[in-house]
Amino acid sequence: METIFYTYQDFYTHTKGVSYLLMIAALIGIALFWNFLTGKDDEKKKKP
Amino acid sequence: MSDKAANDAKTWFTPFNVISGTIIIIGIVITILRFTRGLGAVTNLSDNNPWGIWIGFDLLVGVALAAGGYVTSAAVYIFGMKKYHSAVRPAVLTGFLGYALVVVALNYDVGIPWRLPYPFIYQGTTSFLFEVAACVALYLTVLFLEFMPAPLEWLGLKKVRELAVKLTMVLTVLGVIISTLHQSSLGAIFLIAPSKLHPLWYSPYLPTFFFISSIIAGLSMVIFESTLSHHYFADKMDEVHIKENEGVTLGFGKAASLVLAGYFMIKIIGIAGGNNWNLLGTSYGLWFLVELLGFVALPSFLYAVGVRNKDLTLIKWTAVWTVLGVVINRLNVSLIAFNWQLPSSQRYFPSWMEIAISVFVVTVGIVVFRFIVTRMPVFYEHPDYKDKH
Amino acid sequence: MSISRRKFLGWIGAAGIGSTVGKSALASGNKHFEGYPGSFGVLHDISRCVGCRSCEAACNKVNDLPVPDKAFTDISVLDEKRRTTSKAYTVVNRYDVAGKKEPVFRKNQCNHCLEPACASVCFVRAFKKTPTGAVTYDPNVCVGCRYCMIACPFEIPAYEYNKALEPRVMKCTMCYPRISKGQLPGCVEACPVEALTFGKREDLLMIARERIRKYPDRYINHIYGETEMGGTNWLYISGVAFSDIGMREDLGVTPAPELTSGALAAVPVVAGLWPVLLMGIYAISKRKESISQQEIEDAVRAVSDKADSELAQALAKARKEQEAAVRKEVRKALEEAARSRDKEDI
Amino acid sequence: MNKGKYLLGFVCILAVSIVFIYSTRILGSGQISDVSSRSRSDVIQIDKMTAFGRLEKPPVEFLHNAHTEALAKKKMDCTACHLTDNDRIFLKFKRIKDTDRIEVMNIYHKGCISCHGEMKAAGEKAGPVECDGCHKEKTLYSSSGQPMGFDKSLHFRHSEVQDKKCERCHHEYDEKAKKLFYAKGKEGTCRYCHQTETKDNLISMRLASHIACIDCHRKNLSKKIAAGPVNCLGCHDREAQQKIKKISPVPRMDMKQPDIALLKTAKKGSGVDTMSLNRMNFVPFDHKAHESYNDSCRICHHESLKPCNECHTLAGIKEGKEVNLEKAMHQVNTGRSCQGCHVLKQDDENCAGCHAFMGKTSRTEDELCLQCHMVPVSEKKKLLKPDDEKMLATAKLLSRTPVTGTYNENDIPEKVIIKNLSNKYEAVDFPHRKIINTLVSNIKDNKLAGYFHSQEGTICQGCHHNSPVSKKPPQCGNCHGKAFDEKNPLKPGIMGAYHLQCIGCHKEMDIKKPAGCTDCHKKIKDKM
Repeated sequence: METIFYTYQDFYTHTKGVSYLLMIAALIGIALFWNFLTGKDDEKKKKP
Repeated sequence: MSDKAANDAKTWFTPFNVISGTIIIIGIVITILRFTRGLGAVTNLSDNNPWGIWIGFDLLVGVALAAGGYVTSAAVYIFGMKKYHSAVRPAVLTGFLGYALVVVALNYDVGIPWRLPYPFIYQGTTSFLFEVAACVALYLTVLFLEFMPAPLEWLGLKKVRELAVKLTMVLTVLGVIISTLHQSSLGAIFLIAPSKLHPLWYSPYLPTFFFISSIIAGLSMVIFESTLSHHYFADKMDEVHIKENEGVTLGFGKAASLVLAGYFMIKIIGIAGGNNWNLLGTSYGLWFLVELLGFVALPSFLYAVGVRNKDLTLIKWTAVWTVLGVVINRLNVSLIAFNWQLPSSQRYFPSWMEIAISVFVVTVGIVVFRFIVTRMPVFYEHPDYKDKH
Repeated sequence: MSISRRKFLGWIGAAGIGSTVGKSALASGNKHFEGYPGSFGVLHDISRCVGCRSCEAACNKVNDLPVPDKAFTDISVLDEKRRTTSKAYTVVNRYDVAGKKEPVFRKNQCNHCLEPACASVCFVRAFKKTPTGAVTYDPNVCVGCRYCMIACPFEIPAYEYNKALEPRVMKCTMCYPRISKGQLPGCVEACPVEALTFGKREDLLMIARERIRKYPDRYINHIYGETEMGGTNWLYISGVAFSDIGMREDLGVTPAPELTSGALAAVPVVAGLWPVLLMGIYAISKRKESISQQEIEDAVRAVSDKADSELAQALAKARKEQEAAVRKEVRKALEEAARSRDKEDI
Repeated sequence: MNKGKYLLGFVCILAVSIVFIYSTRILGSGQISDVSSRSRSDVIQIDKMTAFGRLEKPPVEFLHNAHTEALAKKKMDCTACHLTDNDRIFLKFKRIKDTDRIEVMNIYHKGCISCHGEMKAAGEKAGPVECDGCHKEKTLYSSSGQPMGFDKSLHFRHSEVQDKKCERCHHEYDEKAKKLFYAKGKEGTCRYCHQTETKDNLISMRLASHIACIDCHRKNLSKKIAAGPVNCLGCHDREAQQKIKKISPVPRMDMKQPDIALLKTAKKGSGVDTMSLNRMNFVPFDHKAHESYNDSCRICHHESLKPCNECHTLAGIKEGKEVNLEKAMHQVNTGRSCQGCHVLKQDDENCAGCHAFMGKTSRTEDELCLQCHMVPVSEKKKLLKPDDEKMLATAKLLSRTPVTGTYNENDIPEKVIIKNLSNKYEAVDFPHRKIINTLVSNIKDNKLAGYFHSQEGTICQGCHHNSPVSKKPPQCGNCHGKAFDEKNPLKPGIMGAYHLQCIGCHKEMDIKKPAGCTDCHKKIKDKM
């Protein structure tokens, strides 16, 4: 992170690289979280 | 050529086989030419016009018209319009084939095809083409998995099929996200060249325009393609499919009409944003108006009429017209309004071989589609899997 | 526990240092990049150029490009306007400007933008802005998508369309190999009238300003490339309007990467929020479904209950009637019996 | 049927929207009107209505001559369109002055359209009668009308025929009496009073000249005596202007002006202290000679005929627009100051070869100042009497030697062999002496040049610049070496220096030969 960027291009390549990684993480994360969120719904259905 | 075609199409001499056979043979010949003599030998591309119809049509139009997949699956699985369920599989299939063919076409256009995976190694993250590449690659997989149940049913692999079906929801959501991104990114590709694209078409809203119009294309394609299927593959369909089809046509027609209206609005806003009113008076302006009024406003209106009067034929013809409109829009942005300042002598017009390859690719698509729908449960529910979704 | 906390604090500290050292790296929001300090460039004084094409010859030689069919001493080539090609990194064009008795000559080649459009759009990072100022190209990673040619506002990159195997994008490299060895770019070295001046960009700007100041009536007061497309390492001064010698003055001062940054910034946001949105819609539609499901069941139940009760009543009634009938029959039978017994007694 | 109705409706909407969009074209900005090649010298933009605020329609492009000719055919003259009042004509169309918006507009519309209509009715070729026939979006003609100058020769011819009755044209304005009167000996050029724009009752130069000239010409014409032109082309057309008779030499205009003046920092007895009277070496000025160089007094006496230092004082005052004496005399990039005018003369083909490279700057070496500032301090300790001044000035002027000097033939190397680039070509035989001789002969008849090149080393400075004058100046290679020296980025390298100097000079002097590399650099023998 300590690198100094002289051109917008370099800086931008760097930040975009990071944000792409974050995007992948976000997509997987949200899926898992959805499962966690709705995990109990089906059980309730089964009970009665 | 035709006798060759005959040899190629060994046993059955149906007109379809003969024609497609001929086209495919020509295609193969040109393919060999392109990969042995280079792009210069088969295309009219130049240093001023580096992109021809293989990008303008095969990539931009191809992707736009393959939008049916995500539109339909979103409608059915996310917006819970179960009554359109029968439309999903054909749409997903066309989507999948569409993207597959786009990738095939790219192999022709790109200088060094075997390096197509390079973007993922040397990530040029600031390029919108990177974004597109990533999405197309990912979406192709998604569509493949989405379509999986059909072949699995065909092959009778129950277990795997169950798994595939479980994934449907996730895949759909993923599919919609990815589509949103790359459909808009295809428009965003041209944001870098404000000095080359005519101001009436260049707009900071380009990505939005492309995304919205892709929805329109998707909806219209589903209608269009279902019309064709009914014409040619009616025997392959179960009564559910046939019964639901009318509903699909009406429903999608209504949706398309609405979206077109919205698209029309933002296009106008686009002109206002660039304060390009005065340009509407020019010859390019006239062409722009043809696109805007003739291929956006008009179909939106015709769809509305069709839906109000339950006039299926009108809707179907409008669908064709709309699809044509999207094609024109993509060609405008990528070829016609691009490099508009160049003297006509330096403008690009495709060579017959470029066109032939595009036709070839489309034909291949149709043939494969035909192969699949005549074998796999696309237009009908597989007996063993009735109401299992 | 305590250890982990110390660790944690350590990270914070590191981050702090990071933020102090990595000025532009971590500074957020309004950012400004000056480009590489002391990067080289070339000042093209168009008013000096005599159109001798020595630069073209030199360029062809040092980059060992294919020999053209018309010799470089052949000035008739200037009769038509040319652009850079895969066989010529630089071309000189002649312009007959209205109100000028002498024709004006202009050399055209890659301007080596401070923020190159080609680099911004290359999805394999084949183009690179080097600290020397030169924008270089790496043919070993190039896929050949030719997006760079679409993006370049100066229409410089050319393509080897007639190569089947590994065709390359061709463009001036500011003689990167030579300048990194401390030599002059080929064209600059060859120019007989010093219409091309090689040096640090900031020096070149100074020289340009000085010339304009000293000869106000020989130059128009504009240094092309100082701000165009965010600035270029190749600079131009001229005695005639740049638009008269085929240089576009409508390119604006926005660096190429900024043209797409806005849209590109939206990408991760979409990826982040779409799932939420879609899942939400999905949940809602699903809920609608289940609710309607529920209602249907209730309705059915209600109906069936009513039906049951009616049935029961009907049955009860029937049973009563039946019993009554039976009793009646029994009594009848008993009376009969009694009556017959009485008859036998008389 | 239902659908049909819908479609019809849609088509209507479509048509309307298209119409709307095309109407935006008028509002739309950036409408590039291609400047037509057709140019006339009688184009008049009728945009008088701007006086009453924004124009509703584009201004009218009026071709005056087309109308005068058309009228002439019908035996009609100016009065057909211009009102007259005791045979004084008014320039405005069918009115004396702009009253109010509606009225003026009606005058135009009635006047133009009615006449056009009548002619149309009579089946003759007539102008338009519909709105955008006159109010056109883009202009069809570019005006080639030249400003008309009343030069010395013309002035002389007029004063001749007017038998020296200056009052016929020259006048002053009496504020109290509110009328014009003639002030003998105070005649100046019209523009001293009549500015480009009309201010209250002081009419613009345009009006003044058209009224005065055309009126007079008309009268003479009507009297059937030789008269100047009355139509646009006569004065404003380039060809016509060439045809105007010139007499030379023009006899000197007599305004009691000096033949030779002594330019001083301040006028004696003008209330300024003696200190500022004695600021600077005085300059003897050949007023008579300069009269002959220029076409009108206004070139130097741009505001009035007063001496320079009355308005341009040492410190500068309001009357002189705060332009102080130094500026007034030395400002470059203007024809008004002494040095400015002299520097402009350097653009002459014979001078530009050397001077183009020196840049236009008022700063020169100190000894050059003394070329003009000749009258040294010692001689103006005492305030001089006018006659003595004149004598002194005359003496100084006569002492000047306006002849270009140079070293004598055999001190000037005949050839210089230039061996740089000998790797590519034969060495260059540079005809050094020939060149100098040409330069000298080019300017030998030029008094100004002669005066400033009288020193023998001066002419050499054209190439041997940035080094002191001497018989043996340093050669090019002594200063110019390797190119792009970071320490001295402004100095060209040796090759650049040679080519820039030679080619540049030849270009400036418009010398066609030698052209191309091999006219100077012979191909190496063995290569041939």
